[in-house]
Amino acid sequence: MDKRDPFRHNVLTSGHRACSGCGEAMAARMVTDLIGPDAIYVNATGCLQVFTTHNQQSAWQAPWIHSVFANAAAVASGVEAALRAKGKETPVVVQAGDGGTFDIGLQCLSGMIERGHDVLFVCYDNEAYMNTGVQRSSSTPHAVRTTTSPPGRLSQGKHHLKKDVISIIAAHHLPYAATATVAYFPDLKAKVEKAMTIKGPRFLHILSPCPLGWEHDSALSVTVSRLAVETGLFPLVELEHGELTGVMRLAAQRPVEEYLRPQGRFKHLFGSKEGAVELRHLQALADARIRRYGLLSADTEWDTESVAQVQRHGRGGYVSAPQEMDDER
Amino acid sequence: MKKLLEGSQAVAEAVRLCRPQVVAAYPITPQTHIIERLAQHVADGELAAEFINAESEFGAASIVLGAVAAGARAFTATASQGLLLMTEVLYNIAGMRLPVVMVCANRAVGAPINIFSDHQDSMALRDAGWIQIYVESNQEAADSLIQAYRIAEVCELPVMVCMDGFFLTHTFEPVDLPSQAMVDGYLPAFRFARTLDPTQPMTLGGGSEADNYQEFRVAQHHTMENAQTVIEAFDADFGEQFGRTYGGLVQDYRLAGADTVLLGLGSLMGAVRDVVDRLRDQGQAVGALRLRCFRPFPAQALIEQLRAAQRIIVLEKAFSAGAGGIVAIELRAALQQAGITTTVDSVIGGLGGRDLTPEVIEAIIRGAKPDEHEATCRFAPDHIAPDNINSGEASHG
Amino acid sequence: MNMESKNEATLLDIRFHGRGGQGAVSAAALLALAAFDDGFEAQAFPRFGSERRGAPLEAYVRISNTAIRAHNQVYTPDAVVIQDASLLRSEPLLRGLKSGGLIVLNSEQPPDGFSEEGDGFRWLCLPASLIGERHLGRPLPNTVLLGALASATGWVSLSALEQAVTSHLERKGEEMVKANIAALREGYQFVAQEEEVAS
Amino acid sequence: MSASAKLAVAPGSSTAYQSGDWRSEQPLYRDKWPPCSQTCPAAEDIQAWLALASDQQWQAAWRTLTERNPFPATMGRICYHPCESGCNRKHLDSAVNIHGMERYLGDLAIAEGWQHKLLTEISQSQRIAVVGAGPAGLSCAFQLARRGYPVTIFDAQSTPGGTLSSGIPDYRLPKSVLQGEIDAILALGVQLKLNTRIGIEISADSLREDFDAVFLAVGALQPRTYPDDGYGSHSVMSGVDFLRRINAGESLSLPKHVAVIGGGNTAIDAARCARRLGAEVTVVCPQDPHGSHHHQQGTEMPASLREVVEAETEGVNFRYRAGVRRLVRSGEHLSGIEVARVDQVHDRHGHFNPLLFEGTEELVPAGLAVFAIGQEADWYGLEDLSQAGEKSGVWIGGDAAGKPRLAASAVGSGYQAAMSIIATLKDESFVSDTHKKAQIIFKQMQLHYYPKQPRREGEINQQRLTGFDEVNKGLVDGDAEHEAGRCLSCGVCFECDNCWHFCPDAAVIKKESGYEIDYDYCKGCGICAQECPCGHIDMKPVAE
Repeated sequence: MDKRDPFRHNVLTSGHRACSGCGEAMAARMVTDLIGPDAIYVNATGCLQVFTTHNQQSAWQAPWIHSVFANAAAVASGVEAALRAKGKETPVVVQAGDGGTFDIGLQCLSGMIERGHDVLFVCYDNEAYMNTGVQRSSSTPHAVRTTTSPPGRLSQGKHHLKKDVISIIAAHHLPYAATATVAYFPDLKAKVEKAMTIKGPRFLHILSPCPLGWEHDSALSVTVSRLAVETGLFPLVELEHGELTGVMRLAAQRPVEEYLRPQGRFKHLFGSKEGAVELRHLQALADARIRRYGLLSADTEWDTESVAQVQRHGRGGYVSAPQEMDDER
Repeated sequence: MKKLLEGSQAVAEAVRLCRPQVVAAYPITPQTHIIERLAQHVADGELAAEFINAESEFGAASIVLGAVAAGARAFTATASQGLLLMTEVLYNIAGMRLPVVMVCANRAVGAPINIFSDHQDSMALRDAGWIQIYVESNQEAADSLIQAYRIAEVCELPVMVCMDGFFLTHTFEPVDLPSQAMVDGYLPAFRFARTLDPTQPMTLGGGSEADNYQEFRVAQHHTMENAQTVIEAFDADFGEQFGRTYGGLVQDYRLAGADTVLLGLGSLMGAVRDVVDRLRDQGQAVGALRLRCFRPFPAQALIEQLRAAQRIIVLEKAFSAGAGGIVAIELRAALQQAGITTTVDSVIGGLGGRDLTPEVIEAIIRGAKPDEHEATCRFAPDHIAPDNINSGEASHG
Repeated sequence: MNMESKNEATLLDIRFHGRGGQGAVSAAALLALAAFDDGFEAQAFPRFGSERRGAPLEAYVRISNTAIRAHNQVYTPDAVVIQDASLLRSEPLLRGLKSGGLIVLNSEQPPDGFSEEGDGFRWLCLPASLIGERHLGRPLPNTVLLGALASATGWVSLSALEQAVTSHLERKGEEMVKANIAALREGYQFVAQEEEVAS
Repeated sequence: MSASAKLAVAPGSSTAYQSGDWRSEQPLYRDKWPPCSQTCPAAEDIQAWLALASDQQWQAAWRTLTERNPFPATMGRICYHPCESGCNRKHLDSAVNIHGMERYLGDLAIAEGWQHKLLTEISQSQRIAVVGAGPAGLSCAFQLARRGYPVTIFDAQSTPGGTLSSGIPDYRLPKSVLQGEIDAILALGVQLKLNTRIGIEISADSLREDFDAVFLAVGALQPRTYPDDGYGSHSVMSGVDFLRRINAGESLSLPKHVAVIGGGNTAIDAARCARRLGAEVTVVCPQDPHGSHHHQQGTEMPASLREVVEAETEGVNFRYRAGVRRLVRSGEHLSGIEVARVDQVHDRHGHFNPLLFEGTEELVPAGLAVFAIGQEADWYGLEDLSQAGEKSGVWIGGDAAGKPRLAASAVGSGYQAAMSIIATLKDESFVSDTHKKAQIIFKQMQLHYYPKQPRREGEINQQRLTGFDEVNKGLVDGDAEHEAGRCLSCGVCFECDNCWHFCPDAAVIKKESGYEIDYDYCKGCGICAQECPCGHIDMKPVAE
């Protein structure tokens, strides 16, 4: 076991094969360190599974299982049922990408929630099938270029809109569903910790930028995820039993162009008449989401400026750092 | 006009030439480049087809089922885990006798998960009722895809064109793509009687009871068996029009006077041909036989070609756990039925993308002593470095 | 060894080494395209694990004057093209290289632990990334390395390589093609000058 | 099953793979010298002591500050804080109140009685003489004494402090504060010989024999000559004398109108003292006011804007670009000054020599004219000593070494002299480090990560004109650590955890203090450098 860092567990440790600057590796590291090693992790097929279990090596330092692409939620249901039968309390956590959650895995996820399994399902959304080389998924935003929604003479990238999965999940009236992203670690931490206190099915949808697929500089993965929220394109919300109970207010609304410019997947929209139409469309989508969730008017404790502010000696790391774990376990 | 094309590109161009009207796409390495290429053609107006991004392979197979049932020529491609996820729908398509054509970019099956090439996926679907054609090169893949539509639409049976992942899908090789006019000449427009059409409303896929269910299967089986003649005929016809044939069901290589014959399928046969040439140059009576059409199983054709052989080796990249080499077992049954007692040496190798190099193939042909516990079959050694071919022991590179 | 002079079946194996996202796969494809244009039989294919930016990967090219039927990896290359010199430290790039084989290395000189003389190989070192950056604005070594390989071996003609680059990069626009052709030529000349200096 | 085919794979076994091999750039943690320290004439490591203060480690903060400046309570009051003009925080909301914090620490030290520590137990044999107990001399003595050198300071005046005590009025610098900090220096065993003028009580030569090195820091107390037209000092005097007599406690009775001639801080101090003594005061200033746009280079009045504003608030009148034509007499007494419009402030050689316009004369009523037009060093008795040069063991520093500047510059020059003296005595080389170039600007930082907070100021004593009590009260306790916390810690890690949270490869290891990059695994993505609020991390290409 790797115990180089005395202040966190490194449940997802070093040596994995994620691309340099991977938002999903970052998000998964944050979530699994917040939950800790005393949990059972069930992964769907996808980038996270591939780059952490390359050829008989594992970057996981907790019980971890992968079956196939579509069934993570069902496998987790089985794990949770077994634990319940054996009277054990170990938390069960599913990790899947957007394809494994929105598309191929939605059916099993819906079943898991409907049956009320005590499982936290975490979706790391990099908005396309990245492991197979950037193909379109239902989570890919409107007008984005992927290899299966290519711009061409007759098209400006993806024709359809990004599937509003958080609303679909919330319609199951589950105890807790929230969206988060890597730029705002304190917000993500609060939501993971809140989710871990709740019994029953819970859902976390975490935007995880992908330098390979989004074609932005590897150093900008955090900056880009911040801009996604500050432009209103990716609202940070909390829904409990189907009702909106929390929203991250925008300190200021930034134009979507600021978010699109650094990303090659939107490059085809700049410099053509048809592209300009889609730019206006994306701005309209952002404005609509801001109005729908009241992102500029909500009187909440945090806003996009105060939430990620730093202080000397940090704002707290992880629930129980390793040295409190007894070593002979 | 001959061009150097990646296998996936060659197949995508062949699909385009067959004028499909609905393409269902779901990404899975190593077939993704095929649907990516088709997506670009549709986006650029070079292919008038509905390009549907399915939410899973289960969805993709269901989409092409619906499309063909509604009277449109359709196409999809998948591999490994995706093919297995389609299983229920593939049996359904065959049972409904729908002329669906699909490419399977052969890839190992998890667990453990592995993206590289072997035949475990399509072999697992051998009983689904699909015609299965295994190709050796990108040229054959493109040509067989065109033949497949004609075979499917005449036999009213689904056809699966199996090409090795990476070894073919990602390899650039010379391919002669026929013109649209030539393909239109060979492959008539899509016609299929049993479609969903308000002008003659019919119920498809309805219920059946004990008194008539078996008859469905009997008909399906006879059509599959007769398909052998269709497959041979359409390959010969392709030869006349395009100048290239692939032996129909099986393709022999230097069998005349051969006492040892190696039977195999897919792209590994290229290296086998090179090894046969080298051993023949050394005066050894060795030949090869490529199994092109695995379903329907061409028992007669195999028996004719193998009757004279004293030693038969079957090299396969898949096997049935607890039973051994699938083709080997079926070949043994066919030979026994025909009263031929030649033993069949079943060798399994190349699993999970392992490279069957000429040196390994030569060691297999020379008949390295099978280990004791390998009664049913033996496994090929790992990579053998070129300089110690004679010693035959594997050096783990 | 020049192709034309040989009569019986000559098969050349070339192995490319690079990292995900550096274009090793397209470099192999371009070389095969050029050889094909020159009238030879050619084959190119990659061998990569996960498609990760930065992860080491290989690609293989075979050039022959008879049909290429086998689809095996290259174990005894006649030449090795190394796009990222740092790989030499961590991966066995020269395994199986035929004696007298050619090494085209994207670096001024071999990294420590390797030397140009004494190991029976022919080293051809050039700062391909720097040259590439001058033409393409980004340190892309591929076309420069291909030019160098072509002029050092004569296995493919410069015009065939130019044709391959043009058709391969058509979709990327005129100026991208021109820049790559310029980089290709500089790689080609680099070796030519080196020859004069050496001889 | 062969070794590499495992149904259950060991946890963390990926660490066997060195993904660090992928990178082409690598992050480096590197402290950078901030702009505040660059502009500080005493080259204080401001970021360092503010960091300790924000952790409420007050004494440690005071010790770090006094490394370079033993007068925090004094400087915190009188220094015109160029450090704050350099502060990067002004690009976020407003500069950190650095001088307020400096004063807070100084006052705390005096109140708590903190003592300076010797840097070494061993005492050196070479003895050093310091001429002048002003900020430069005391600073030099301080640095030498801490390093074990026996120092003797000689000063002609009867009280130590030089211009700090004679030239700065109590409402800006209470005597008790200055004395407190001087005592702390003397407590290191520095000998102080007051009322001792070199050339009179002691000869310059005896200085050279008895001491291994001499530091001349006599300051610039000699007022420039001014036209007194035979009036006694009751009608015309220099600014230096006016302030020295007030600061010595003499009760001067002033006429109804007082005119102060000059544009520097001495003129403003004189004017504000005269106001406190009940006079109507007009400052006749040859230069332009601050911020006047039409002035050529360098013709702005040298006094600090803050002081001019405070003077105006206290009712002082200003007459700009005005020069004295002549003194107007009524009987034995001065009744006013005839002033005229100044055309050129400097003459052809660049010297201060205002040229007046004919026909623009007007009368400024004044019973007393205070000429505060600059001071020079008084080298009486030290003429040949001042030419000897460092080669022969004589150093010169503070205002005496050139144009009079801030007190903090004198402190800085005292430090450099001490280091140069020690180096020479030890026969080592020495390079001065004043104005080390700043290595971090706000553009290299991520200001949005810092919470906006208002700048805390000390209260203002409203009854300011009733006497000489301090006008600006210092920061109160709660405000101090808050204000210290506003420091952005430019270029220096303050352990905010950003790099640690955001590293996708767990290659940033958190230590007891600070972080360490595990280069076995770092892929060089650059996220840590991009998201470091204070620009402490640089990306460097990996050597080929």
